[in-house]
Amino acid sequence: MTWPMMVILILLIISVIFNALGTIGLHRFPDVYTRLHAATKCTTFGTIFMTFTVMAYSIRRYVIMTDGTKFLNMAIHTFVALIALLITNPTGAHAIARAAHKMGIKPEKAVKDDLEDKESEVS
Amino acid sequence: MTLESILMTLPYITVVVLFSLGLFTVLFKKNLIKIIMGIALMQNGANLFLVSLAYRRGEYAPIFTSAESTDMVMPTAHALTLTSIVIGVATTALLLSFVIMIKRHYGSINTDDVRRCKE
Amino acid sequence: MNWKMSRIVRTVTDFLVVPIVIFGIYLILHGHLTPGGGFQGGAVVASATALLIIAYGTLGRHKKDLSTIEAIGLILFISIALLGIGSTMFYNFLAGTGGMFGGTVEGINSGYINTGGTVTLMNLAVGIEVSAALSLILWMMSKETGIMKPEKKTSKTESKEVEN
Amino acid sequence: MKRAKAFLSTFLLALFVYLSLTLAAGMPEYSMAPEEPWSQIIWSFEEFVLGISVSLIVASLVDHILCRTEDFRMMNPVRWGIILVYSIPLFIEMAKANLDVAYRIITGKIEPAIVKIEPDLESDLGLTFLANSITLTPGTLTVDIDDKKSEMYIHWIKIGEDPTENIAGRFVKWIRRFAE
Amino acid sequence: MKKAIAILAFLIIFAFLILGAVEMRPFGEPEQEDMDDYFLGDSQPHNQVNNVVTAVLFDYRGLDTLGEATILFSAVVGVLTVLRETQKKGGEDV
Amino acid sequence: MIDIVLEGIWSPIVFILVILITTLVAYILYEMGNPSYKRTKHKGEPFISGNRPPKDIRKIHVPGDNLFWGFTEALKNYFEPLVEGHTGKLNDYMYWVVITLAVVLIYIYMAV
Amino acid sequence: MPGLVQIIQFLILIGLMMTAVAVIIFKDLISAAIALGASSLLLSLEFFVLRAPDVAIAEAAVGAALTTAIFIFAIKATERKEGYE
Amino acid sequence: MSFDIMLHTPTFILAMPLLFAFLTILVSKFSKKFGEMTFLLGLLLTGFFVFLMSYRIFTDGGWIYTFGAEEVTTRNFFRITFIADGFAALATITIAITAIAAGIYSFGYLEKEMSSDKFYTLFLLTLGGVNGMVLTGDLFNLFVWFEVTSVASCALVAYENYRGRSVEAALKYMVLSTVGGLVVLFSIGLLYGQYGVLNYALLSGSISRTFLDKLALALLLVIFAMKASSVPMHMWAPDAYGEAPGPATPFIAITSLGSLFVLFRLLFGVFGVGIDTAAIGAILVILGVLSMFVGVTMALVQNDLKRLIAYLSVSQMGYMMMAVGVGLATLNTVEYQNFGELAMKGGLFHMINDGVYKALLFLSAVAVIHKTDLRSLNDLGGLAHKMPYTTMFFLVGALSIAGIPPMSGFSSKLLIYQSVYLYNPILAVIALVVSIITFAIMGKVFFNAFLGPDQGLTDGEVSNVMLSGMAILTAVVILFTLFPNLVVSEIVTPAIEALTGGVLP
Amino acid sequence: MIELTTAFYAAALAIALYIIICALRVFLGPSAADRTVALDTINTLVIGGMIALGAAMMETLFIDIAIVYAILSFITTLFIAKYLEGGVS
Repeated sequence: MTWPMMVILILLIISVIFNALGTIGLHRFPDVYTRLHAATKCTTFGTIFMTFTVMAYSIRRYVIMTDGTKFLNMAIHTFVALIALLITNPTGAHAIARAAHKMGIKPEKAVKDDLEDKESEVS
Repeated sequence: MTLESILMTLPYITVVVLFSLGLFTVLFKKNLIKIIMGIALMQNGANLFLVSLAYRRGEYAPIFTSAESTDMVMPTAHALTLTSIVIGVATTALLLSFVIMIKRHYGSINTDDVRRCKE
Repeated sequence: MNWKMSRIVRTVTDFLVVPIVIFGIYLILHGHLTPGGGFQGGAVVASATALLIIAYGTLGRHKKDLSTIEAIGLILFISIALLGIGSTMFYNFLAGTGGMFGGTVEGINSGYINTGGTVTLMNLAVGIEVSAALSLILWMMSKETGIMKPEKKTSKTESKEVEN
Repeated sequence: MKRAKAFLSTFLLALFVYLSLTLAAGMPEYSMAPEEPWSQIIWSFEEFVLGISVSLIVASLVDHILCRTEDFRMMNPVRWGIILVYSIPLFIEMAKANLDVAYRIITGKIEPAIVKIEPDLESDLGLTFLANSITLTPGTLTVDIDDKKSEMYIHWIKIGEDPTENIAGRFVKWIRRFAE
Repeated sequence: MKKAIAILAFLIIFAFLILGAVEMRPFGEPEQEDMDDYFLGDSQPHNQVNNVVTAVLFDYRGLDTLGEATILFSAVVGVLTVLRETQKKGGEDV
Repeated sequence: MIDIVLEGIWSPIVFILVILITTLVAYILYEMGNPSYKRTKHKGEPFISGNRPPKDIRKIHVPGDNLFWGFTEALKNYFEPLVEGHTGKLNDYMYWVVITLAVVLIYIYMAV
Repeated sequence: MPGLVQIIQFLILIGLMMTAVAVIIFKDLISAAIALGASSLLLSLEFFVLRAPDVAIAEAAVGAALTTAIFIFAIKATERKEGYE
Repeated sequence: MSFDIMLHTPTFILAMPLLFAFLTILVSKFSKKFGEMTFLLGLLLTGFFVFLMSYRIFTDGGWIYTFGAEEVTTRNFFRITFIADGFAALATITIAITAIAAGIYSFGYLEKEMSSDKFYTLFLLTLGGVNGMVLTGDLFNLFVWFEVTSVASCALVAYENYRGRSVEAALKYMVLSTVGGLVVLFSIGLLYGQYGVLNYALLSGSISRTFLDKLALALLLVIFAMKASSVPMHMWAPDAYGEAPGPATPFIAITSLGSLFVLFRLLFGVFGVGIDTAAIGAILVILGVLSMFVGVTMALVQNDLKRLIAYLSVSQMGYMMMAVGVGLATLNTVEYQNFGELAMKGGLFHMINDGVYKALLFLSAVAVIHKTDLRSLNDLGGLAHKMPYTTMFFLVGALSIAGIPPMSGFSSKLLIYQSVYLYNPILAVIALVVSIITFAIMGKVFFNAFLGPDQGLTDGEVSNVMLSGMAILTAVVILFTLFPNLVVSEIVTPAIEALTGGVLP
Repeated sequence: MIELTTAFYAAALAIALYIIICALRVFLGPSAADRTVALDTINTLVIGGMIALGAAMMETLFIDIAIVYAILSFITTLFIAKYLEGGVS
């Protein structure tokens, strides 16, 4: 068990734990918005760690073990996947939240709702 | 029935379940869009069937780029599945455009109402 | 009905269209090396169209030519197939000749783009066809829904049909 | 001039994406001379030609989409460097907020609200970066954004004091450096 | 009444399909693989294509691909035909 | 030359020739039989099943429903369920396919 | 002893059947479309596990994205609820 | 080996309609006239290549075309093959005659339509699909062309999208076809999973009587019988035939004839070797008798002109299924020499006959509907005064379908009566009764629509282009009427030899 | 090496389990928006699982699928969101 392997394993465990938290949160939270918090964000974070893991793994294979360029390629493609994830995921979450609000779903247990006030002012 | 044998036939069982669920929807649901969803399910089942036929245990994807060895899964069924996927999307699009026109002419997409052609 | 989505979505769309199209073309061109090919790449390119439709409600300036592009792609495909008629239809007459896409390749390798013969060209033709076709389907369907901004009634070609 | 700039920026983006996707897909191994191992890493000549021609075609087709405004600030490479640096504080914030939300998932203590914040940003790009950063940090979620003004409505899982400063303050000063 | 018979028929078909799934060869162990081995072995020497699926799709079974592209084309022309703007020729059709 | 070989199958040339000759003979006989008949304009009034025909000649038109009415009425027990069976519902179409499929499956499983 | 891959497969197939049942029982067509998308997605993952990358990409691009989009267009153009109500 | 264009004709029969379909929609963007020219050129070229291929087959015998091989003669059954034998010649001749006539007819019919280019494109695509379906020697390729045919012909049915009934019929047809196509795909999977091959020739060598083979056989049989509009799965047929735009109607009918061709090819070529043929033949006979009887009795109570002919076409399909079923049932016995071969002759001759005179009937009925805008027999009447040519053409078709001597329908039906009588006398009696009822129905239609005093429904004859389309078909019917022996010995007998001799020519 | 491959497989197994749990939310979710959230979560999880499996199988090619998925799932989400924005029609 060398140190790069330790690092990779730790990253992997973090990723699995955060994904698990997101999944649990999807069931524990009461309404759409809070579920979005738990599910989308935690799983995104977990998946980011998964990409880190794979990137570390493939760079290790490329640099330390010299297993060929296909691992360099893998690292770069994983990085592209990470970028795509970082751009698309929050936007998707925002779109869902906005759609839910326009549908008329009220945030549960909400203390304050500025957007609601604004929309009622307009209308 | 050991766990092993269940796992051996589970893909086929899934195929049959998907296919039958689709057929069930086409048979007994009245809503036209639901019927088309049933057809999509049947397509999924058929595609899964073809791909699971192609699998050879413990072998690699049929691409020579950075594969480990030449023991590869069977490529023909993959090609067939690709073809059937594209056929699926084409038929789905055409069917849905029919449904849109039906809604415009009949005001309903229930099969009980869409029956001017009879006898 | 608001045809546009929010500002964030639109900005992200603007940024994403180019990478998506490039990624689709990458899939098309490397169809003989990596997973992908005409259909998959074409579908990815068409998804850029879907993104524009959903974010802006219109398709920009290229929508008129789509069916022409589609037919041209198919004619290319069938012509390449028919060019092999010296032997039989679909004969790969370019492979191994050393010319365009005629490189040779053996064994397990990391992929070299100048190979494949007619397969690469057919990938390209099918990619053109599929991307145009799927974009056209999406556009035609979206016109019916009210998700899209309605077209201005300038065309006199279709509406004439009422008279006959 | 505007068209030329738009064309150039689209072209560069396209070429960058294409080349990064095809990195390390060079010549086949058996035809590689042993004294030049880099030929395997970098691109082959055909790859370059294809990449440039494809980028030209794409740039001529969709340049009006990437650059809708007269704003070409992002062509400056220094700003992209700042974005890379910015990813580090963002990541730290994300980690902290994730731990916080993990605690809330387990205990179930929430006190949600939708609050209005008014960050002092003008450009679309800056606002988008801010909104996505806010959304990426768990606990805060951009619900809506005003089309004209710089106003955002944030769903906050645990309401606190002074939302503009607490939610956006950490990001705004970074974003202003590259997007304004 | 008809529905009951149809349900019965559906169940019969379902039973036959399940029987077929059980009778099927074990998953992952094909018995006859001559055709696929031929493709796997021939794709590089003959076509210089790394991705065997693409080789099968465009060379060995190119005609399928032509048909598939044709289907997509027909579907597009069909959608264009069905959704084109026309009005009734006159008179109600019932 | 047209071959009029009888191969055990049907030979229409002979048949047509026979018909033509018969017609010709009949016509000749007909011409021979009535050489003195005078054609006049006078005709009797048309008379349909005991009713006087309407003045407007266009009204003399039997709608399609009325032809074979007696036949369908007599075989009502056969026709009514048959016509009712064609409901025009998509589900019914599928029912028939599935029922046939089930029957054929059982038959082939048993017999083949 | 079945390997890890087989257990992954098992789980994915179970999920596939679950979502397929969901497609049928939902009365709300948009929910059914969402379930169909999820089903397509799991199918794509299954193709991935079965080492069919080409098919997985095609299913991801066509089955999950475009088909769902077309279904949503059609639902928007017709009606959302199944049945008369 | 030198380049021999004759050997490449199967390719062109498939490729020409597709290529010209793609060209038509492209050219029509510039000029409607050029689009029509392209369409006509595609049709005529297809017909020309069909003629060349049939000529070569009838003189030198059939061959197998392997796609992508280095030489035509390479028999690589792992690749896709086309079978060019007598049976394919019979099928393609039938299809080509109908297609050319209906294509010429459509110029007159669509004179005022704006988007007629889409019609022409879909027409050519359907033609290509049917040609591919009957020529192919590969199971999955069959599925692909099956779907091409379904999609293109369904879009064709819905061409008149301003009529709700048209779209409804297209939807029903499409749902049934798609479900059928998926079932076919499933059974292809069953066969591929067992034997790992897809070619007819290789499959026929390895098919035995396992459970999965029986399952696949049943699925394929039922689905292709459904596409061939066999009772009780015929209900889509009157809808689709009745609501399709005029010139396309005979062509929609031809697609189901093509499915019947494929069904026979599969039953004889692929399954006939390894599976008990007597039982399958019995299924075909039962389906055929049901189709004959139910079809004709439903036509009796019909009032819509096109639906009536559609039901008659269902009934005619029954004749062929019954006759070929008798041939299949006796295939490997002594009785085949006695009457089985005769029944096959009758069945296949009836197919080519039926394809032609049904097209003639449909086209003349469409001419009536086109001029009067009326479909119901209650309203039509006295058309013979203004439309003498159409009346004549309709009369030829009507006599032929009713099997009145000396028309061509009678010659094929006579063969069927003779042979089926030896198999089971009751079947022959039913066939005769059905034929008589058909005659009665045609009498009713003729009396109702064409005879009687002039109702003033129309102002004259249809245009000359439409008449010439019908005239071609009439000429062919009269040709078949005069020389049935020639047709049987030159076209039908090679087809039977090809069909019963297995897949290899 | 074998250990790390096994670790990746185990992670993928865990993710498959989470997907099943999320699919349960597709069943339960009271409104369509909840189901969309579940779908979005499944999307992200699938991307993670694909990357893990790709690393475990040591095939670069499989990462491409994850990229395609990352982009396309976003489009699906946007489509559903746009539909829901329009209100109950």
